[in-house]
Amino acid sequence: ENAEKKSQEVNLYSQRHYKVDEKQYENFTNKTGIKVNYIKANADELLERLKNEGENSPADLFVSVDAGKLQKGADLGLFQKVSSSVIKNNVSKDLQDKNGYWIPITYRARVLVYSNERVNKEDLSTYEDLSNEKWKGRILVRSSSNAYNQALMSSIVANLGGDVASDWSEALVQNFARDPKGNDRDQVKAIAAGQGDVAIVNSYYIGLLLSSQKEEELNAGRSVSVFFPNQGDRGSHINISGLALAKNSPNKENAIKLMEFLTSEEAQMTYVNNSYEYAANPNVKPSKIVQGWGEFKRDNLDLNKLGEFRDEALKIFDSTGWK
Amino acid sequence: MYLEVKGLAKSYKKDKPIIKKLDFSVNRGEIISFLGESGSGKTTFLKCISGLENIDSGIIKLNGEILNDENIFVMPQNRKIGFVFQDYPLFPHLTLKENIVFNLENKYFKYYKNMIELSGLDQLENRYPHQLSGGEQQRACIARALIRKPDLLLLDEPFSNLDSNIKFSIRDEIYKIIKETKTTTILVTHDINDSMNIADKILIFKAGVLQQYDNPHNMYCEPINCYCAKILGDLNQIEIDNKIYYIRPEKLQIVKNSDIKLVVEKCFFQGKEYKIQGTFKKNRWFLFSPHSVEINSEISIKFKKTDLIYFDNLCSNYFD
Amino acid sequence: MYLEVKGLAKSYKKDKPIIKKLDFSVNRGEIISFLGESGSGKTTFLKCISGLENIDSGIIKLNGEILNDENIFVMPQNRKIGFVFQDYPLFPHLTLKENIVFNLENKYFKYYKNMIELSGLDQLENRYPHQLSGGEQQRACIARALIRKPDLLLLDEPFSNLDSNIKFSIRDEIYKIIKETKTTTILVTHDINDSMNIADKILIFKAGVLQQYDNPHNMYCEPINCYCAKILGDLNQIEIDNKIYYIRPEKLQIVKNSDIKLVVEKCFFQGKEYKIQGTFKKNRWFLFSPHSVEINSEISIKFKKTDLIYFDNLCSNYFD
Amino acid sequence: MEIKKILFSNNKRWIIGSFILAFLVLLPILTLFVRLPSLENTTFKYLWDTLLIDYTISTFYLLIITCFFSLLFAVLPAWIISNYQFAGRKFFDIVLYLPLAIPTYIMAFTYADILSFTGPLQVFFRKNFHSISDFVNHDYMQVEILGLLMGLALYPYVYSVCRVSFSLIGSNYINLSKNLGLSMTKTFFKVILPLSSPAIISGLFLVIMEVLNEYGAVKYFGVNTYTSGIFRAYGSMGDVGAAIQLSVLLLFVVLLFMYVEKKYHSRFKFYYSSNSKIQKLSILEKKNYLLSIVICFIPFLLGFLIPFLFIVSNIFLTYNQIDFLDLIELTLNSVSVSTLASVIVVLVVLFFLMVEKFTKSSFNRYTSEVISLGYAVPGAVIGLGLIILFTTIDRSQSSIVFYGSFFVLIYAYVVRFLAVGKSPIKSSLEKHPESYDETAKNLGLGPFNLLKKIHIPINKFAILTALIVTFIDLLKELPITLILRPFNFDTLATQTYEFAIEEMIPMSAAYSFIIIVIGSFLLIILKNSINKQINVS
Ligand SMILES: Nc1ncnc2c1ncn2[C@@H]1O[C@H](COP(=O)(O)OP(=O)(O)OP(=O)(O)O)[C@@H](O)[C@H]1O
Ligand SMILES: Nc1ncnc2c1ncn2[C@@H]1O[C@H](COP(=O)(O)OP(=O)(O)OP(=O)(O)O)[C@@H](O)[C@H]1O
Ligand SMILES: [Mg+2]
Ligand SMILES: [Mg+2]
Repeated sequence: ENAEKKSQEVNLYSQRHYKVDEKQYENFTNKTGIKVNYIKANADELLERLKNEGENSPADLFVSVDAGKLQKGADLGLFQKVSSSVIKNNVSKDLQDKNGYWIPITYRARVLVYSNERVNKEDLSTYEDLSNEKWKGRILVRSSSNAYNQALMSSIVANLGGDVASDWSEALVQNFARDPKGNDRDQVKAIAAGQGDVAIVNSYYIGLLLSSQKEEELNAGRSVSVFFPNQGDRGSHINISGLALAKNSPNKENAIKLMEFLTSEEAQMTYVNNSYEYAANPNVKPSKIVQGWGEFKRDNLDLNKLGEFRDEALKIFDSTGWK
Repeated sequence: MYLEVKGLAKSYKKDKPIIKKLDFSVNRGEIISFLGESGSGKTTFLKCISGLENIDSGIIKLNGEILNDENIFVMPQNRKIGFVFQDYPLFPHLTLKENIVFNLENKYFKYYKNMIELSGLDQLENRYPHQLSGGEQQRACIARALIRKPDLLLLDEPFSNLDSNIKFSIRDEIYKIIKETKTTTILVTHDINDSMNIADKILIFKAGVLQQYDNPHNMYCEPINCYCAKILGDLNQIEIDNKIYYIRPEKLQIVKNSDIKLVVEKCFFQGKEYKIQGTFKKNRWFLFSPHSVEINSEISIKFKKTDLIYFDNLCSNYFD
Repeated sequence: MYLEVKGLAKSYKKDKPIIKKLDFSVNRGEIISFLGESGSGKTTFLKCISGLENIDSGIIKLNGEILNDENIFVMPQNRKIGFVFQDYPLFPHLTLKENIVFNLENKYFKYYKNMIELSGLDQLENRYPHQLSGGEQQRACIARALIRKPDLLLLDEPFSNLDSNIKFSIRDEIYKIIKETKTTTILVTHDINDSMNIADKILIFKAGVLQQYDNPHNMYCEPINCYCAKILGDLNQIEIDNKIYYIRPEKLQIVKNSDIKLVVEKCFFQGKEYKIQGTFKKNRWFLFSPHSVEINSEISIKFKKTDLIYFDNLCSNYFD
Repeated sequence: MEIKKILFSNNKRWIIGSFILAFLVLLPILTLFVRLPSLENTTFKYLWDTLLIDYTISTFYLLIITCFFSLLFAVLPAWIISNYQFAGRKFFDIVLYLPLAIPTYIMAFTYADILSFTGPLQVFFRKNFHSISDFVNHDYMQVEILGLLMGLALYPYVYSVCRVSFSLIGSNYINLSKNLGLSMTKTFFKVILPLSSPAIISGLFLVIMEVLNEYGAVKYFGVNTYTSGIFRAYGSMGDVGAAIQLSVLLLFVVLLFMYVEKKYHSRFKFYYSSNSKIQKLSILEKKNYLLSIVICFIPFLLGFLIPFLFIVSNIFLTYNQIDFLDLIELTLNSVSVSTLASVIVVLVVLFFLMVEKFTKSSFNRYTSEVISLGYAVPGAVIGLGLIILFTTIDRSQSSIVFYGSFFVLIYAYVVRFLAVGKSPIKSSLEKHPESYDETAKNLGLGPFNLLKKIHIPINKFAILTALIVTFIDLLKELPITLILRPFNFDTLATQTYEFAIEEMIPMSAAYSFIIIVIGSFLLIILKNSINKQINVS
C-alpha cells in the first residue's frame, strides 16, 4: 500500500521559485494525478543536502537555473542518466547534455542593453569589445558573486582561454561605471539615470522590467535597447534552466513523466508566456516582448563547460578586482 | 539671619500639601536638625531649598540673597548648596577621587588633600564605590559636598544606611568635619538620638507644619505639645483630677511603699541599668532601676509634682 | 537540648573559612541572639541551619533529629524551620494574605486568623507588598514563618531596614508574638540593644569563632574578653601599675576633687542626663552626669576599685 | 575536582540534564568543528590571501557606520521619551519600536527602490523641479547608505535597552548632578551615558550580530562582508570545508565581542540594584519642543513610515495579482512555526536559567553562556551543520526519521535564537534578589513549584518580551527556513525573498506587509510589557 501511495508523488529540490512553476506542477497533477512536492532553496545548499542524504534522499529531481550547478551535481555523482526518447525529441539538440545527465527546459541569454540616447548600435559588437577603452566609465554590471556572471566568464574562458579572459576582465573592470552592485534591473535603471551606457544583463530580467506595473520603470526600460553580442562569431552566451534525475530517486517513473511533461509543447508554451524565458523546445516561440528583440544566434558551447571552468572564472574575478 | 525661609508651601498634588507653611531661620555656622516621621516631607523640604523642586509659595533667602520667591528662581546648578542625598550617593562609574572632584571648579582643588584626610579616605582614592563600605561612601559624599565650600550643607539622613556600631563614629566624624569647616548645616533625620547629639537646634515637623524649633534641652524639658514631648523620649501618662499629666521615666523613683503601684511587665537589662516596663491604670509606663525586678511583681513609685508636664487634653487626639 | 550545633565549619573559598568551628545548643522556647559584625558570617550561619548552604563539617541536630552531618542532609524544603530574611522578604506578585498562606499545608490554615491579628495586619490582607510599609512587611514575613509552627525560627536582622521610631514597637511586637507562640528563635543582629532587649542568651561571634555565650547580665558584667566587653557598651581604659584595666562609664562619679582629672570634649544632652566625652591620659573616656558641664573644663572623677575589669594585656591587640 | 563535585552534589540530575540539553543545542555547531578540515585547505588559503582582508575591512566599516546610526536614532529619542513630558510622547513611545518589524533586506530593497532613478523621490524632482533634479540623481547604493538603512532597521535593539536603562536610572543621579552644578547636557554626557553604557553595549551587541550575519542586504548593495566570504566559499566555490573554517573564525570574533560585553556588564552590574524612585517626567521647555519632536520623528519616519507606505503603495499596484489564499496559508505557516519555536526557545532558556539559579554551580553558568553561541553563527551555516548531523544519523539508521521534517527546522530555529530569548529573561532574573528563592525553598517549594509559583509570575513581562522578540526574529528568518524546510512549505519571509531576488519587489509587498503588520502589533504589546517592567522593578 505504501508503495502505491508513494508512486503518486514526485519530489523536487528546486532552485527555481517562480509562480509559473507552481502552475506547471498543478497542470501536471491534474493530468496525471501525481502530486508534485518541492523544496525551494539555493542550488549549492540543495546539492549539499542531496549529497549528504545519499541513498535516503527523498528527492527525485533537481532543478537549477544554471548549467554549471547541474554539471556540478553530475560530477558529484548525484544524478542518473535519463534516456527518454520523448524528452530528446522535445528539446533542441545543442542545448542537451552531451553526457545525458540533465535536460534543459528553458534558457536565457546574457545580453547587452544600451542607452538609446548615448550609444550607437553600431559601436556594439562582442563581449570582448566591452574591454575597449571607448567604454571607459560606461559599463554597468552586477557583482561577480552572481551565478550568471560566473557562467558568462566561464564561457569566455572555455571559448578563448584563461589568459584572454583574464586580460579581458582586467580591462573591463577599468571600464566599469561604478562598483558592481544591485540586480540586473538596477543596471538598466542606472543607464536611464545616466550613470553608465551599456549593461550586461539577463534577457529574462529585461522582459520583467518591460512588463512592470510602474510607469517610470517602463520608461526606463524603453530608454534602452537590447543587443545580442557576438552574432558575428560564436553567438551570445546563454544559460539554461534544467532538470536532473537524482541517483537514488524513489519515484523515478513519475519523475520522468514530469520531465516529459515539462518539455512538452504545452508546458513550454506556459513557460514562455509567463516568464520571458526562451523555450528549450524548438517549436515554441518566445513571448511577444521577447520576440520584439528579434532572433539571435546562441553560443553552442557545451554547457557543461560552464561548470568546469567555474573555479577558474572565480579566480579571474578575484585577481582582476571584479567585486 | 543666614538662611531664611518664609511662608514656604509645597504640594505635589493640588489638595494634599506636603508642607503647609514653614517659617524659620538659621544663623551662620549653626547645625539645625530637621526631625520628622518617614514620609512627612523632609526630603521634599531639602529639595525645595536646593532648587530641585519648585515651591508653591514663600521665600527662600540665603546669605541675604533671594533664591526663590514669586518671581525669582535660581537654578539648582547656580545655588552654592551642598546636598548629601539619602541614598545612591556616589556615581558608580567613577572612583572615589573622581567622585569628589566631579565637576569641581579649579579654585577648590587645593582643598582636596585636606578634605580627604579630614574624612579619613586617603587610602581609598582609587577605589570604586562598590569597593567601599557604607560609611566610607557616606564620608565621600560629605567630602564631595564640602570641598565646594557650600554656603549651606543639606544632609538627608546620612546615617540611615549604617550599622549602629559604625554609625556613632561616623556621626562624630561628620560633626567634627562640619564644625571645623564652620559650615551651616541642615540635618534631616528621623532619629532623635542623632539630633540630640549633633544639632544646635532641633526643628520638629509634623502634618506639614513646624511644631517646635528650639535647642535640645528646652525641647526636652519644655516641649510645646505632647507630640514633641513623645518624640524626645518615653512619657508616662497619669490622670490627676481629671487632667492628663505626663512624666519622664527618669523622674520616677522606686520606693518601698507608696500610693502609686505598678505591675511589672518586662525588665530589660540595659547595661548600666534596668529598664522596667509596667502598667499603671491601663497605661504603659517606663522607668529605670539599678536592680532587676521580678516580672508580674508590684512596685511602688514616687515622683515630684514639679516634674509633671501638662498639655491641653485634646493634644493627644490631635496627633493620632 | 533542643537545637544542637557541634563542630560546625563552613567556608565559601577553600582557605578562608567563614565559620571555623561552632558548638552551642539552645533550649526549647529560648530566644538566642547571634551577635556579630557585618560580614562576619551571621547570615551564612542561618543558611547552614536551614539547609540553604551546605556545611563543610559538623553536626546540626534539631529536636533530637539529625538535620545535617557527614551522611545526612535533610533538604531545606523538609526542615521545619522558619526563616525571615534580611531583605525583600515578600513576593511582589502576591497579596499579603497570599504571601502568608503561600504553600501552606491545610492543617495550618486555622491559625491564619489568629496570626494575622497577633501581627496586627487584619486590615491589610489584600494589599500587595509595595503598598505596605517596611514594618508591615516585616511583620508579614514573621507571620508567614510562624503560621507553619516551625520547630525553629530564624530571624536575620529583622529590624535593620526600619526607622528607629518604628523599630522599638515592632521589636516589642515580635517579642510578644514569639513568646506567646513559644517558638525557639535565633535572632541575628549586629545591634547590641536589640539583643539585650529581646534575647534570653547572647552569642558573640567573631573571626569565625564563638567568643562568649551567656545571658545579657553576665555578658555585661563578666565579659570574657575585651572584644565582648566593648561590644556591650562603652569602656574607659586606665593604666594602673603597668596593667590595663577597664571601667564602664556609669561606674564613674564626678566629684569635687580627686587624682583623676578629665578634660571635657563634648557634653551631649541625652534627655534623662548628659553624656560627657573627655580625655584622660590620651584615652577617650565617657561618663554620665545629671548636669551639663562646660567644654574644655576639667572635672574630677572617682570610682570603686571593684568595678575595674581586667583582661590579658594582649587582648586588645588580638582583636584589632 | 569540579566533576567530582558535580557528581556528589544534590543537584546532579539537574546538572547532568542541563549538560545534555546544552550538548544538543551546540551539536550542530560541534558537528562543524568535527568537520573542520586542516588549514592547508586550498580554498581557505586562497580566500585568506585574496579577499579576506578586504572583506574584513568592509565588514568593520559597515559595522561602524551601522552602530553610529543605531546610536544616533536610539539614544537621544530614548532620553527624551524617558525624561520629558510633551504632546506626542505616548505616540513616539510606541512607534519608535516599530522598525524592528521590517526585515533588514526588505529595508534595503525598499529604499534602493525609493531612491532609485525610477523611485518616487527622483521622479518627484524630475516632474516638479526639473532644474535641480540632477542634484538628486545619484547612485544611492553606497556602503554608507547601507549602514544608514541597517541602522534604521536595527536601532530598536539599542532604543529598547536605553529606554529601560534611562528610566531606571531615575531621578537620584540627575538631582545629584544638578546639585553639583552640571547642566542637563553635561549631565547627559558625563553621568547618564556612562551609567547606561552597559545597557547600550548589550544593545549594540545585538546590532553587531545582525550586521555580521546579514547577507541579502549587503549582497544587494555590493558590500562584501565577512559573511559574503562564507557564502563565496560555500556557494560559488562549492567548498564546504572552507565555509566551515570561515564560520569558526567568525565565531571567534563574536566570542571576542561577547567577552568585551560581559566584562563591561560585570563592571557596572551593581548600579540598578536598589533604585526605587521612578524618574518624574519633566515638562519640556517650549524652545526645545520642536527639536525634540524632530529627533523622535526622524527614526520613525525613515525607519518605518516611509518604507511602510511604499510597501502599501506597491500592494495597491499589484492588488489584482495577489493570491489571497496563498497569503493566508503562508501567514499561518509563518505564525505557527514561529510560535512553536519561540515557545520552545523560552522554555529551554527558562530551563537553563533556573538550573543555573538553583544549582549555583559555575559549570551551569558556563553552559548557559555558551548556548548563546548559535546566534553568532550565520543561519545558513547552522543549516549546514544540521544537514550533516541528521543525514549522518539517518544514514546510520537507514531511514528518514528526522530529516526534512519540521522537527529539524524548529531545532535549527531554537539553536539559532536561544540568545535572543535569553537576554530579557536573564536581565529580569538578575534584578530579583536571591532571597526570593531562599524564602521559597524555606517555605517548602521544590524546583518546579519555584519556577511555577515564583519566577514565572514575577518575571512574566520579561518572559513575554522574550517571546515576542524571538517570535518577530523568527518571522523574519530566512536562510535556515530556505534550506531546512520540508516539502511544499513556504513562509512569508521566503516568499518575500523569492520575489525580491527575482526583481519583482512590488509582488513581494503583500507578504512583507503581513510580516510588518504582525510584527508591529506584537511590538506594541512589547512596549507595554517593557514599560511594566520599568514600573515594577
Ligand atoms: N515627586 C513626587 N511626586 C509625588 N509625590 C511625592 C514625590 N516625592 C515625594 N512624594 C510624596 O511626598 C511625601 C513626602 O516625601 P519625602 O520624600 O519628602 O518624605 P521624607 O520625610 O523624606 O520621608 P523619608 O523619611 O521616608 O525619607 C511622601 O508621601 C511621598 O510619597
Ligand atoms: N555565596 C557566597 N559565596 C562566597 N562568599 C559569600 C557568599 N555569601 C556570603 N559570602 C561572604 O561571606 C562573608 C559572610 O557573609 P554573611 O552574609 O554571612 O555576613 P553577615 O554576617 O550576614 O553580614 P551582614 O551583617 O552584612 O548581613 C562575607 O564576606 C560575604 O562576602
Ligand atoms: Mg527622605
Ligand atoms: Mg547578613
